[in-house]
Amino acid sequence: MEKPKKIVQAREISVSEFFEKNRHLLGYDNKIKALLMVVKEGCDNSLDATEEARILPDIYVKIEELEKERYKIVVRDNGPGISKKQIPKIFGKLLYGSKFHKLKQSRGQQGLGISVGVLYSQLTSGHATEIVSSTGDGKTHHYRLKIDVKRNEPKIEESAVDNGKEWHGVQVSFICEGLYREHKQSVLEYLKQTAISNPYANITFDSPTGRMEFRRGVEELPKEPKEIKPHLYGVEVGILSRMLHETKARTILTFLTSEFTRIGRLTGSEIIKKAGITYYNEKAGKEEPGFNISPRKVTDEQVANLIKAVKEVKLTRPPTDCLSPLGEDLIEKGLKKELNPEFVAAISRPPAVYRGWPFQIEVGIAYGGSIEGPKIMRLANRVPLLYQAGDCAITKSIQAIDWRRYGIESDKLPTAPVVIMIHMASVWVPFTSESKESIASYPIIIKEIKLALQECARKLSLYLSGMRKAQWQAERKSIFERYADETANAIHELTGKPADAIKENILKIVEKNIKKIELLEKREEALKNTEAQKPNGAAAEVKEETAEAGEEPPEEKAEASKKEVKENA
Amino acid sequence: MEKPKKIVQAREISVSEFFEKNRHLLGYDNKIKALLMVVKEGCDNSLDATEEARILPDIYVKIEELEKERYKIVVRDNGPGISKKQIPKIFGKLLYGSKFHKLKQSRGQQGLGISVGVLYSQLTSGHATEIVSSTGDGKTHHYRLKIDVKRNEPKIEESAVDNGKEWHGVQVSFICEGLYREHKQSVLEYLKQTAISNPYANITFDSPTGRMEFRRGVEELPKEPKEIKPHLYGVEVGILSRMLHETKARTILTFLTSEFTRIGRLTGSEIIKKAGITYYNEKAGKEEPGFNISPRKVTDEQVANLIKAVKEVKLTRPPTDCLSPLGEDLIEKGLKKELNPEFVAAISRPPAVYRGWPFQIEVGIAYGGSIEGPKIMRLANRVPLLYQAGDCAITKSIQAIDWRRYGIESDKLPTAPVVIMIHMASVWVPFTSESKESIASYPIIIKEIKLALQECARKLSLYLSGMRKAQWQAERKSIFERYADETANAIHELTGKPADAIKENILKIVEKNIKKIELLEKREEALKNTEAQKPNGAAAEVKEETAEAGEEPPEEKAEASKKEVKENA
Amino acid sequence: MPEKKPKGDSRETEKKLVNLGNEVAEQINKLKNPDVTIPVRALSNIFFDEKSGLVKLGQKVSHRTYMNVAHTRKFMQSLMVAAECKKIMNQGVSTSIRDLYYALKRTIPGTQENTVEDQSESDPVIEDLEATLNTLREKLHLKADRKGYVVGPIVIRDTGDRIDCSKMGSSGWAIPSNVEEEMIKFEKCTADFILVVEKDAIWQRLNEDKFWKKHNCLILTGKGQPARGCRRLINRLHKELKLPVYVCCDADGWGMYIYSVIKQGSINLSFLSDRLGTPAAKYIGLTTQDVEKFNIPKNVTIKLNKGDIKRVNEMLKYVWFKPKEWQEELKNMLQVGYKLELEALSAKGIKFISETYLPQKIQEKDFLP
Amino acid sequence: MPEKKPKGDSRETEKKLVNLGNEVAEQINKLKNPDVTIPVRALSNIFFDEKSGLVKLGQKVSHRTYMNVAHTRKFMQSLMVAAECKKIMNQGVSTSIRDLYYALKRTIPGTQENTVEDQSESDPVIEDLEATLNTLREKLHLKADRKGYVVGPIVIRDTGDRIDCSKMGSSGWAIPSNVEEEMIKFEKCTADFILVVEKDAIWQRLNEDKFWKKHNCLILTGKGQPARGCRRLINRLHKELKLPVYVCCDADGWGMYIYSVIKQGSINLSFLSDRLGTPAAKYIGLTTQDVEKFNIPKNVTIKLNKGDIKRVNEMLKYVWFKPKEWQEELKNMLQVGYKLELEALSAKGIKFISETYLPQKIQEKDFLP
Repeated sequence: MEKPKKIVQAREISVSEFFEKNRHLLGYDNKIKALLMVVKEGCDNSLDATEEARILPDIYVKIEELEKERYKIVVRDNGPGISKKQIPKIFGKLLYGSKFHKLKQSRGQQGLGISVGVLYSQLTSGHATEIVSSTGDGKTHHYRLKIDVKRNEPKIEESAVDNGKEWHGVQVSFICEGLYREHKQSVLEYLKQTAISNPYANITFDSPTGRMEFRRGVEELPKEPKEIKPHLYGVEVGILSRMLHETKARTILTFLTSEFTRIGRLTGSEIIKKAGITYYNEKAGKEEPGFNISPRKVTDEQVANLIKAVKEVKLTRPPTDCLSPLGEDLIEKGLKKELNPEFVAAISRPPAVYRGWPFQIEVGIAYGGSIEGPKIMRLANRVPLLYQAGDCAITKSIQAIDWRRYGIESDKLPTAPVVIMIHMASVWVPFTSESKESIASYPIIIKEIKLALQECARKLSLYLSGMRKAQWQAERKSIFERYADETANAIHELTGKPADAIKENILKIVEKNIKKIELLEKREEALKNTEAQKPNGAAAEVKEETAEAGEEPPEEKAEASKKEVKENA
Repeated sequence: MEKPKKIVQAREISVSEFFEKNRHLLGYDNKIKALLMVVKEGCDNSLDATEEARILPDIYVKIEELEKERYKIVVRDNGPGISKKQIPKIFGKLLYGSKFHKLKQSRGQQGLGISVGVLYSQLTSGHATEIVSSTGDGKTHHYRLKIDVKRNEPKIEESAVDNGKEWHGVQVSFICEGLYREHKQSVLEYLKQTAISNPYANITFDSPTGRMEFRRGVEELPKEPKEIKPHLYGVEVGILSRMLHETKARTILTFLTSEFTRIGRLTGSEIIKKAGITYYNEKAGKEEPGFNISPRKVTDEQVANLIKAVKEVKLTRPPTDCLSPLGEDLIEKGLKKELNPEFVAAISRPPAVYRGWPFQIEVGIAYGGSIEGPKIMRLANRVPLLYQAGDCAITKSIQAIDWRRYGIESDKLPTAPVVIMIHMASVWVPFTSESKESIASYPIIIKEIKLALQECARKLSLYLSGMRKAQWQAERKSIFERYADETANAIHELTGKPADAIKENILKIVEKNIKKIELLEKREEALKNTEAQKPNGAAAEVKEETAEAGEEPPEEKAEASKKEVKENA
Repeated sequence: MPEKKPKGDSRETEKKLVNLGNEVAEQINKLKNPDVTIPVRALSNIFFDEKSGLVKLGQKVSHRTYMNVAHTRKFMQSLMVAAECKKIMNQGVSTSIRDLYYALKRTIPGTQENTVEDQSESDPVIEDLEATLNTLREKLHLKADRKGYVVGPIVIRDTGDRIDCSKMGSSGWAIPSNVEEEMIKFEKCTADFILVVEKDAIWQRLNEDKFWKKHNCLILTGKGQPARGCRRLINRLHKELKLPVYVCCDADGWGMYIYSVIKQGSINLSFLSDRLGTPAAKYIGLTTQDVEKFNIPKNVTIKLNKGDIKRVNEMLKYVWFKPKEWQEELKNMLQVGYKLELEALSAKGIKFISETYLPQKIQEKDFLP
Repeated sequence: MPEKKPKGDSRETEKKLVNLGNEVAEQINKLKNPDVTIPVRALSNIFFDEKSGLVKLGQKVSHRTYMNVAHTRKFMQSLMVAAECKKIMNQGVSTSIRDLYYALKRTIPGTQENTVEDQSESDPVIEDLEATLNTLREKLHLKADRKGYVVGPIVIRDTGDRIDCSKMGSSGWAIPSNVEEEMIKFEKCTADFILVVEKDAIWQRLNEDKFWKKHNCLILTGKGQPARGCRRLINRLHKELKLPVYVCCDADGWGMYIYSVIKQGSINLSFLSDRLGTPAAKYIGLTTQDVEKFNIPKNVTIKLNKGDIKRVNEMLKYVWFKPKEWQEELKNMLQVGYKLELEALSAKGIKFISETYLPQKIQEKDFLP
């Protein structure tokens, strides 16, 4: 037998090393986009922090060109600040964050954003990042730090404290390579859209081309999202198994009711029974449901059975106070404030669930006025998504709507002067890639977006047809009057009767009849509307395509059945 | 002043946790694709291992449906095996691998592939993965293991050794959720394309629908790729700075010549001079170039200057023995073996460089015969890419070619019965996402692909026009003969002369003249070809578009200047 | 210009116009929404009257009212056309429908709109008026296009001029657009029958060969689809002189359609079928069955295309092609899969049609009904 | 059928055909690639002969040879057309070009191909033959389409029949396709000039108003673009009877093109300009300048579209529109941005054209050259 020559030799790779080599995965694929990413991560963190602390956000952003393709970027907020101890890890370590293990809606999720900005800066400029922070206790902390890539740990180059300043918040300054542009995928566009979707924020932007200010439009923050426990539906075998080993609960039943949301003792017992988990009750001399078995003693097979049992039991939707939608009012105000449109409509859908995560879709449509071309604004947890529109569930949903049915010109996407803003709020937004630029096409997500779009489109359609109707009525009257002259002349020529008298009479006939006609029309329309609305809407809304071959749509069915149940956990 | 309510609390996230939650980033977005990903990672590893050990690969793949949507997957090879000590880490730890820190062409790169398969299995089925391996020393190691997600470490559930078997290689068995299909993005298609691009491999596939065998077509492995050092062009500030601190070299000059490829003492000195790194020679009483300064003493500013200096110096291309292209011969054999076409052409481009990494483009075109529809096969380091064709540099390049100019029917993409295979070999393939399905659109990559496609298309075009020409010559003779009869009759009617004699003479004239015409044509064509080739080719090839707004094409210019230089390092 | 009172027939037509005006004026006077009743000329109101053998208009009418936004403009135009016709008649002249269009066209004050935008707007209004008043446009002093020639032993008097159609050289007598009795009178005719040929080239061939002399007949061509004047002339010649009518067309859907229009009238002008159709007409040829009968070479036939096949299948269902001879011919056409034109007979020799084909057909009375 | 020898003029034409056959036969006999010389009829070989005022064919010739794959089929067809014409002439008959097409059509043995596939293949071959032999198709016994009518004080003899064009009622004398002297002779004419009108509707209007009687003229219409017969008739009437020719067309590119064809001949038949063109013709109207002159309402004008503007700009460059009057008119058309049709004059009253417009134009000699 032939003897092989070599044997694989391997070693560990740090996550910093990995992303240093793969920074395009995080959105740093070119110099223009890199600037956007750094600003975006900074602003997202600032908005998250201020909102969580219930402070109306004042955000300051500055981009300064130091030399060709080298920029200084500053992002400052009036948030709660970061404690001295946490600063190095938050900025100097990848995959370190406050939001990953929580089920709560926020802009950041992975603990990857701002530290990758630090990594990118040191990689392209060699410079450390400067952080200034105060929690409002009178002390202000200054840091200059880099990341030790091999170990994925912060490397502090300088730190200092000064006292007595009446300020709280965070200011971060990066020096990095980049290219400043103002096209539709730029920092400027990101800030514009952010101002629309966060109308309670003040944003000041010192760009290389001058200062821009986006003024606060409302004085109230949206409601604060609550942290929630996971929902049992959508939990997978491996995770459940791990949770069983880590729980502090003493019995399976208490494990289910305490670790998951919306599981009461009734539902919990039902699941255990359906899963066939029993113990031999010697007193009774028979097998009985194993409600009190220790979580650590559940076998792999029983875990699998639990998962199957969950699918057979009707579960209540997860609570939705973990979500913080913008709300229809805020959406309308945001759109009005920045776009000055002629018409605005907004819809917040009720929360829905994909893979056990609650989410909520909101849509705003602004039409006419100062709006010129059509534009689509995609938002995830209030963050504008500027790249990879083609892959996104939002784009696919918009394309699936027959806009012309609503009287809106379109060629797959609308071509009328309309801005469509779609917001997905969720404790966990399923992005298609780590650069967080497009939402994965789960059927239930597409369905929700389409329902919201259709409702908004109907509102716009009513507005447009009302406009058209008023125009039409005026037009109609003028038609009747317009032809009176020639008609009267012709009758005169045929009969010799005076043309003036004939014309006068025709105009009288017009006045008399036009009122009758309008009344009749109103009655007919009312009748038509009540008939048409139901079957029409339903037919269009239920139709749905799976976005890619082989994608499983399990949530949809579960969703439907869950809607029918009410249970108090 | 208002006092903020909360302060950020954060903690570390393990890379396993991260990818557990984000498995769609690694290609596991649906059940059909999950099966493909597991098989692919297994086969890629097997092919890498056998080739590295210079063994002709025998790969066995089995997919067995255990119950609805639950499968057992087995991948076995005849490679060198993995040592007992390495097995747990390679399969039970994410970001652990042999290839990340090496600059050498291989299928796997990140140390993420196979261990994510293990993670996916335990997550969806709760089952551990079974590994059997022997290095050929008579001992066979058996492992059953999972991943401890919180710590990103292997969790061994069972291990054993048995003796005396004459076998070396690795066999991995997964149990996981999935869905088996045989469409164009399936396991079957992946194996078909793998058989074409690795014609020296024997592949046996036991699928749920029966056994398929892809026989070896050639008995020789491609040449073995060499490991190389990084190329100075494309190294960024942060990396250079880190390397300076870690090197064992005592002076900057030896640092440059020993840590980088193709830097001789001459070039190294030039770079240092251009960077303005000097020391004060007290003896000479003046500033002199700091060739001997310790790498650790280089300041941040000097690092930046070094990077700038590199751009001003002409560097030789990196060595290309780190690449292992398939070669034109192997491509043609692979295409012929599996497709039975009427015509095949292949081109291996000379190596080129993007961001300092060498890469090489190869294209094969197969036409007619048993080929039915048009098909594009994208390969990166011999691995078929089945998803995300739209984003891929390869697709964009194909669309940028005017196929009709080459006589190939097309509508953006070719519509003729043609299979186009494009292979990118590189020490580091720039994928657009971690699921490794599409190649990033660097201008130099697109340019190279287009050049290769054009050359192949020209060959096919010559073949097609030759075919057409032969047809045409036969057609022409028949035209001259076809009209003789009626012409003779008409002359007869006009003149009264016998039609038969006239017709006979016309046919004589045809015979006499047709030979003259063909000779003349050949001479003309030869003349035309030599004239046309140059300007035509150049014009079409140089034209290039950047794929996305804002993408910088720095390599292109560098590339052009580098081509002119010869230097021996 | 002093108005000349129209005489006789014209006076009657003028009265109809004035009545229309009076009706409308009266409604307006009562402040009623004015309304003109118009026979529906759509296919739904057309039927084949088996008794007369004519395509006729049914009883359905539509109401064109002023207070319907889809009608108002047409309402005005109808009255304008009526008024203009009256004016022309009073002047004792006639005019073309294009002239009428221009005469009506003016800009409505205060708008960018014209009373009529182009001729395709005024032409249907004229047809509506003909149907409403049950009159001919010729009687409204409107001239249609003219086409077609006649040769043969007939003497005609046209506005006083005597025209002998057997002495018209190579060109024949050109059929005017108005052949009503007030214009055209038949003074003398010795012919035995009328031969109507679809194409002028065939007419010229037959005239050159003096076919009409040899066979004592009138030869008439409408140069393709015959104009109203030509159809009306056939109708009058048949009715007044009792001459049999034989029609000779291409063996294709178009040729057979022309035959059906000459015989039964057309859908579009169904309200005039009495005056334009000649149900006694017979079809002398060409048929696809003639290919075998006369041994015509196959290469001068033309393959049926999809449109042809669809057309023939429609024709199979028409009432007026229901006679079994026509069903046979149409089915034969589908079966052999070709059509052919009259000129195809030239493949058998230039004079084949006049010396062999037509004489044989006439002698054997080999006609389709 | 016994061959009748053609006489006179026909004999000469037949000789040309036989010569063509002999030339080709001789080349073939010498095993030379046979070659027929044909005058180039493309624009590149057309020039405006200022002296005669005619569009004429230049000296360029092309060679149609058998051993050129692009020519072979046409070469065969040319000889087939020549042979067929000889046959027809020998029979003493004439035929239409459509008949000729059918007479030539047959399937080439062993192929699916026909000698001619459709008429658009044989028609240009006929024109080539006319040019090559320097003869008229009428002399080859081929008939073109016929169109057009004449009315007025002229007596014509057509193949023996005497036709008085002042006694032709409402229809006038229809112009036959062949008006060569062997067919048509002018017996008596008392007219002072010829008025050629583009449209039949205008012709009918003028005939109804007896314009020709009042102004002692012939009125002739070609019904749009005049056919060869009509153009040849104008040419002969002018040449032989010395009558001035006034042309009346629409004020648009098409109308002015029709005028130019009547006057200078056409590009396509430039080799026949001598016989078809009448350089002495003058343009009586309509012009856009008439709109102001006669106070024609603007709403009956038609806005120039892009194609019109392009066309007028081309016309500005043609040699035959170089006279300053034409340049003025064309520039005026561009400037006012509209065109208009003769019917537009009806907006001023039905008889405006016959009672005001034309009389005034003629009296003031308000012509364009």
